Amino acid sequence: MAFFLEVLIGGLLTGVLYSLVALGFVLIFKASGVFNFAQGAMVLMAGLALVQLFEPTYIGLWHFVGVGALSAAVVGLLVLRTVRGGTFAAAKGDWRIHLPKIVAVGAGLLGGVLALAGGAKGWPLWLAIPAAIAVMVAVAWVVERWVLRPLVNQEGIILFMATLGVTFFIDGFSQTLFGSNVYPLNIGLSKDPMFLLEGVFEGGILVNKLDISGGVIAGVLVAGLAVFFQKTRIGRALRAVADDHAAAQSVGIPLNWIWFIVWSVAGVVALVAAIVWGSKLGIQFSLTFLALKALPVLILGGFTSVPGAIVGGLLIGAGEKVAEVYFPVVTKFLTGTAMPGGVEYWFAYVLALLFLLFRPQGLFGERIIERV
Amino acid sequence: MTSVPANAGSNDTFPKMLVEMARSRGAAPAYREKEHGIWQTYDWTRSAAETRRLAAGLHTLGFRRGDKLVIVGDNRPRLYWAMGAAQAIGGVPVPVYQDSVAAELAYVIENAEARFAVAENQEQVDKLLEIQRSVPSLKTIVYDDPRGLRHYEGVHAYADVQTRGDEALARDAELVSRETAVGKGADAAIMLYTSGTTGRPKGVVLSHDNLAWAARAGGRVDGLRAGDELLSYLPMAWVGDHIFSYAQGHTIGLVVNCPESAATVMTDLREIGPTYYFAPPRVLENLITQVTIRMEDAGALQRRMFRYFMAHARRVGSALLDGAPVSAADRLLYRLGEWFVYGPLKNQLGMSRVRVAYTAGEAVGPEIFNFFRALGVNMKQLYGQTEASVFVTIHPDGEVFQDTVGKPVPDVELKIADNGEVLYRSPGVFREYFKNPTATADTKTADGWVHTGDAGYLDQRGHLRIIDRAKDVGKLKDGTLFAPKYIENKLKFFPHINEAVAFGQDGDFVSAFVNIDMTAVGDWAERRNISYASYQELAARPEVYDLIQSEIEEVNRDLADDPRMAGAQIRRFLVLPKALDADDGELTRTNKVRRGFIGDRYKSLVDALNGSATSVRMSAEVTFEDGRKGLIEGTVAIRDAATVQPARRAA
Amino acid sequence: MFYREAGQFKTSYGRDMAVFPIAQDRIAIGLIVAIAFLAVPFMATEYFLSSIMVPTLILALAAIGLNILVGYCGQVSLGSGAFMAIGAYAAYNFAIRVPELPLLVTILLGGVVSAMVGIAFGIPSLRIKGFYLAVATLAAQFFFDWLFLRVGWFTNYTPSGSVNAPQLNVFGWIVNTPTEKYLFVLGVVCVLAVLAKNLVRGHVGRQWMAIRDMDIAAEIIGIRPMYAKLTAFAVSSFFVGVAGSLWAFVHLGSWEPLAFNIDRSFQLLFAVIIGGLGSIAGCFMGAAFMWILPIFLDIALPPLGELVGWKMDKATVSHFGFMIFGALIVFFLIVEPHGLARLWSIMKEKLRLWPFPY
Amino acid sequence: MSAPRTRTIGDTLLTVDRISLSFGGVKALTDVSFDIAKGEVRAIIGPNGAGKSSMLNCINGFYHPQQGSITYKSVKRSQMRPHEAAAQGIARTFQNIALFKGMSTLDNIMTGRNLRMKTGILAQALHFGPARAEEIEHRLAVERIIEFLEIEHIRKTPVGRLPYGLQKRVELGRALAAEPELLLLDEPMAGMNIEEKQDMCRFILDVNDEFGTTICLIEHDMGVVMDISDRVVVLDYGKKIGDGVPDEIKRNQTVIDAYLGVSH
Repeated sequence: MAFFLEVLIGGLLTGVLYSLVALGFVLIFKASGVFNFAQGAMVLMAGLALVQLFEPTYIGLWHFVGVGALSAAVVGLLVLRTVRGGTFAAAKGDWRIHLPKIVAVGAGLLGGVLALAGGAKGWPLWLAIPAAIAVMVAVAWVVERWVLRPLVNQEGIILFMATLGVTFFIDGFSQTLFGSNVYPLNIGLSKDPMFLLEGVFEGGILVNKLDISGGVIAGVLVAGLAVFFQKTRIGRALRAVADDHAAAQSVGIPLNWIWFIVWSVAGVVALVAAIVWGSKLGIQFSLTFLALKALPVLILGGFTSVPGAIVGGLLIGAGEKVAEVYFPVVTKFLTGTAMPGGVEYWFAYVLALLFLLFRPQGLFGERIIERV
Repeated sequence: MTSVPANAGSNDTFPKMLVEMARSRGAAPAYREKEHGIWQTYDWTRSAAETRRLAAGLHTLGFRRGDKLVIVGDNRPRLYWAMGAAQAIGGVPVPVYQDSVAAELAYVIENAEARFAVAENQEQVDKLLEIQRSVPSLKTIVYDDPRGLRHYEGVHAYADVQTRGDEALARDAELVSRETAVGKGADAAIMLYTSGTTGRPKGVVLSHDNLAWAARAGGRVDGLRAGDELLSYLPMAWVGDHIFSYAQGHTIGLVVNCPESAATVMTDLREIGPTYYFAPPRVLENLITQVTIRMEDAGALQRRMFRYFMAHARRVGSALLDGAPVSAADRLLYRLGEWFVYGPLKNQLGMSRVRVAYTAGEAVGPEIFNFFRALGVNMKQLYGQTEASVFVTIHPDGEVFQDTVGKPVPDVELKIADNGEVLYRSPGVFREYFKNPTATADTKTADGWVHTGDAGYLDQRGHLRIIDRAKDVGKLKDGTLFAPKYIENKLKFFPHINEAVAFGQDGDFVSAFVNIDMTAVGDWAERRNISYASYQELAARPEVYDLIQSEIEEVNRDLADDPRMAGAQIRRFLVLPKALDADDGELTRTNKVRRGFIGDRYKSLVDALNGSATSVRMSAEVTFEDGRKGLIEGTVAIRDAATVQPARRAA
Repeated sequence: MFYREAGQFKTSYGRDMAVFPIAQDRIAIGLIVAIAFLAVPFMATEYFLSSIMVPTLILALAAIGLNILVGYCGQVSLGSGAFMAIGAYAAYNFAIRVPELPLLVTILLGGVVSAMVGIAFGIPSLRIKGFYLAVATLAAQFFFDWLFLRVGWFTNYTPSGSVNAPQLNVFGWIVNTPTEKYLFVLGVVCVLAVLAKNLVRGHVGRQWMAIRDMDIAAEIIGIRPMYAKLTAFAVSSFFVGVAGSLWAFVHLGSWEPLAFNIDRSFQLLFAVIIGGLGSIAGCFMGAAFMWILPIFLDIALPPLGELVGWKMDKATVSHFGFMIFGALIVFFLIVEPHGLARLWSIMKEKLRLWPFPY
Repeated sequence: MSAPRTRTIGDTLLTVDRISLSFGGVKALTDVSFDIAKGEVRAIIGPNGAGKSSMLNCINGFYHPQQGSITYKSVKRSQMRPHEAAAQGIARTFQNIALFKGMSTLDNIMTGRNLRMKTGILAQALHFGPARAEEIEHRLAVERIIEFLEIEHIRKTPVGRLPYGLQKRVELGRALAAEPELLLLDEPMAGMNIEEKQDMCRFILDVNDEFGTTICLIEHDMGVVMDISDRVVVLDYGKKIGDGVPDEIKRNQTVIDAYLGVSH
């Protein structure tokens, strides 16, 4: 029993990661109807950016400087936009039309110098994380400007294929720049084992502290998102878009801006996933494949349900760990020969498939009445 | 050369020819009809069989030798068969224009004493039923397309009549062939009603011999062959369609293709790609307009290529067609143009395979005529009449001139009367106007010469040139032929000239009013930075006078080429400060110049032209578009135009 | 410009419904086929035949299969790699367990087995649509990856997990050299492509398209959705399965399950979309694009890098190629979301209308 | 000039008996009964939301009423899928055009023939013998419909490119291709101009005349309904409030209050 619980808890914490990636999917799908396969690649991107800034020794000073400059430029632009209230537009001939460029270059230089000045020591966490977020905002901007906007009004499958293209691009881009190495990320989360429920089971249940802190971080993020969606103006706008694109248009929110915001938020979610995952296994190329695992989670939870993504992730994570461990045992018990292991590889998908047959709209989805 | 069936003598009527066609080329296509999305093809055997069945069926309905069968509808194989069926049992088909209103149709039916009619569809049946009330002699109506006619009573479905025919043939297999055998070449084959410019339509009676001669003669001139493709899109009641589709179909073995509907003619033309083509000038003009409009939307490269190669084609295309010598470089360039422009263009127009194309009916502008010649389409003019079974003159290969209507077809004799009227005599000359001996005698002399009503002359090359309607042709004081419409048309071929009025009847010389074309001249003026504020101002500009003068002098050179017209060159002209307008009574509602009215109205101007003044005061009342009237006043300049000494080219 | 359609009229429905109703198209396609059979085998190098032509053709066949499902019937699948694997392993097992069977039959049986599995995995499509279905097809992908990797029976318990194709004996013709392989594959692909074209223009094809365009209306005019969808899955999987067995037997010779992993599925989906949804000819263009572009990048990138003084090692070339590839795909989707086939037909339309713009 | 429409209206083809339909508590139809006689043109009218489309959806099996029964050709049925209804000779058109956008006019109408096309997949793949003969046979049938509806010129045009009025006509063609006994038309003239409406009326009457097809249509244009229908059912808030020949309906006070009075 104790062993089962250990397996279960381990699985649940893997599930947290799945949930985080699935959450990114759901946010984007809800707001823009895009099935974003690049969410996994975004986790990789976020992780690499953070590693650059936090532990530049791994890769090299100039990468650090570059990422630092980029993030500072983005922050500069965002500050400028906030101060000037929305639009960069200015009359022709007015010098202020060049303001964004000036700010971007200036802030970029500042960021670069800041990186250089710090030498190879990297930035402190309180600076590195916002800077990594700024990098993800830049990614969101590029995707919105160069991928989504030209493809507006295309069919879903075309947009999906485009995000696959984006995935290829990000994969290729990050590996060209940073190689295929694994970069451990140590932001000070303890990896020590600890024992729980020693009173109930003999010897208690062995749990990794990191898993616990991962769960906590994810929880904080979800809470933060909830506040963002409920309390902020832009959050409410996002929810309006999810309900009805035309309605959102009519209250005067530019769709492009919505997309940019939501991709940025998905970038933040990706960064959190990268922190948790990277602390555990290091930042590496295989993070891209997290996207694949998030898909069955979405089936269970429904494409448009945030709680669904969380519950679905936990279910899948726990389920596949348990299945992995017990499948050979059970098959041996049932048929006399143990089926081979590796069930983890497909369990989530088959579970999703079965689920689809019986409850196609997912756990939290709504039933659709068709009309002619 | 030609493959006209050799034993033409024994097959002296169309029903006999049909039987012969079915025997000798039974499996070859005779008719095609675009129906249900494909070109349904009927071979000669099928055509003969369908015709026989219908003939037998009509016979059981009481149709007898000498009966008239009114046929009304679009070009359809089944309607052509109806013609054959009527002829097979000694009747005379009377095709009628399908867009005639009931009253026109009623006149024809009454005049022809027709008891039977075959109609294409509900629309025509409804017309016939209405007529039946006032013309009770019309007894039997047969319809082809049953749509909407299911509940009609007293009318017969084409298919039902054929079924009756089957039954009759089962009883008496020789029913139709016996009747066919009785027929002779001199029998009436068809009656075609000509609208005529005045009075009631007259029924022109043409015999089998008339039509067979015409069909073969035309075929021989242009080497038509069995299997040549033709799109029959002009009304069946028009003599041209009857000759090209029915008569030449039966004598030569052409394939007659019937379009799906009037709306799809262009598409159908393109699909069929006929080898033998006829189009009246207005159709050709429309085609060119469409080409121009569509090319204007093309990319810059395409447009430049089009312009460049079309200019080249205008230079050498016609010469190549005529087999005249053309330099190797020009030939090569033309080949290149064929690949990039002419070929695709002909393909778009459905003319890729055209071997012979005719245009006739009215004067065709040189721009239009030459456009098609330049592309390599063997476009020719022909001159003909219903009364002649079409063929009077035709352009022989290698002798195609835009300003003539060709040489007499073999067996046709031509003569020009003193008043300039063209008369002809040929085996194709009609028998009579039905029930109208007076009109027949007026038109056809006792020895077989037919008055065309057109004035013309034979030029040095032996080509006939038509000048005008004979009644409009006058003389100058010295007896020189003066053909105002001929001169006016020559002027109007210039894009800058919108209308022209020529004067000179019983005068010393010819003079003219010219109306400039506001768009064309305005455009011309803008490119030369000539400023103007109004039509009146533009018309008075000396530069415009220069332009018009040069064009008039060109016409004079043209006229001088011709000894009979040389004396009628334009000596003096003026440019009218106002556009001739139907609202002022200067034009007819169909935009024809009312010469007499204009002469009276602007008497002072005409007098000044006849005198020697260089300018004249005028004032005239104008009606504006909103109905208000106003006065135009001013001084109009009069210019002398250079004339050319005649007989520059010694005959 | 090349088209001379005047005079090409149709006197029967047979001619009107022909695949290539225009004579110039018939000539062009005849020429292409003739060149492919008669000229290419003698002029191309062995490398070109075995590394470019053979795989491109087989991928095109698989793309045709996938296009029937995605492009014609509107059911998105991310599991086509698995169905290639099923075809390959089924053919392999028929070959080693029933060696008497002729090779062609073995290969076709591979397709048949794949078709049956396809029907099973098509059942969810009766209830779900779009991306939900796409994820369901992923289950096939991962399940069969695992099955062939872990369950020894399928690989005849070879210790390495890698299996070898039997000798290719097509009714006595030993297919051995690259040229022979090319001709064999070309023959099979041509025949199957014709069959596919016939299906999609026949009434079953119309049923698929009706389901794709508006499934409710389709059902109301009497199309049984189950029949239409499951036939699409079956036919699609058959083509993909045959392509899989060809890929394994003819192109690879010996292979592991990795040859048919999720990347293959994505590759095929890209081939279909870049080629053009709902176009058989597009499958060939899409397959060529997907197969040849990476090879081209591999060859072209190092010298290009040298130009700007960047020495790329092999890994960098592949990563950089990936990046360019991804960017090109996005670029392509933006320029013409309906694929190369649409681009081609627009061009053809322009040529047909020449010299007019419309 | 044309002769009066002389048609035979025969026995009852379809009976709707006390049907009720609701969606999660929202009542769409309550206790509705009426019948359709063979060969007649039957109209269903009523204000928006009266349950007209739901009625058609019940008849062709798209919705399943919770109570009541439908008897078609003397067979009482309970549950039926739409494609089964189609197989029994019920065809329909839709309020919002439901054509297959990616296909040509010809192919769209050909899909209407699918119930009559029997050759197997293998034969179709070979496109030889029976499969080819079948395609050609049905193509001819479809061409007759194309001629009937006067849409020859758009035969090969993808329907997505057609103007609205023509799309409606193609949709009618697709329904006719099935050679139905009962044709359900859901607002066949919605959004059309007067000329298009006249054309559509003519086609509907011609269908009824030439093929003897029974027609049940929903229409808002009162003039059209009174002109072309033999009998009219009036629904309001899911309940039947009138049933009879057009003249009766025009005089029915309940109907005038509920509907005619409002719109006129």
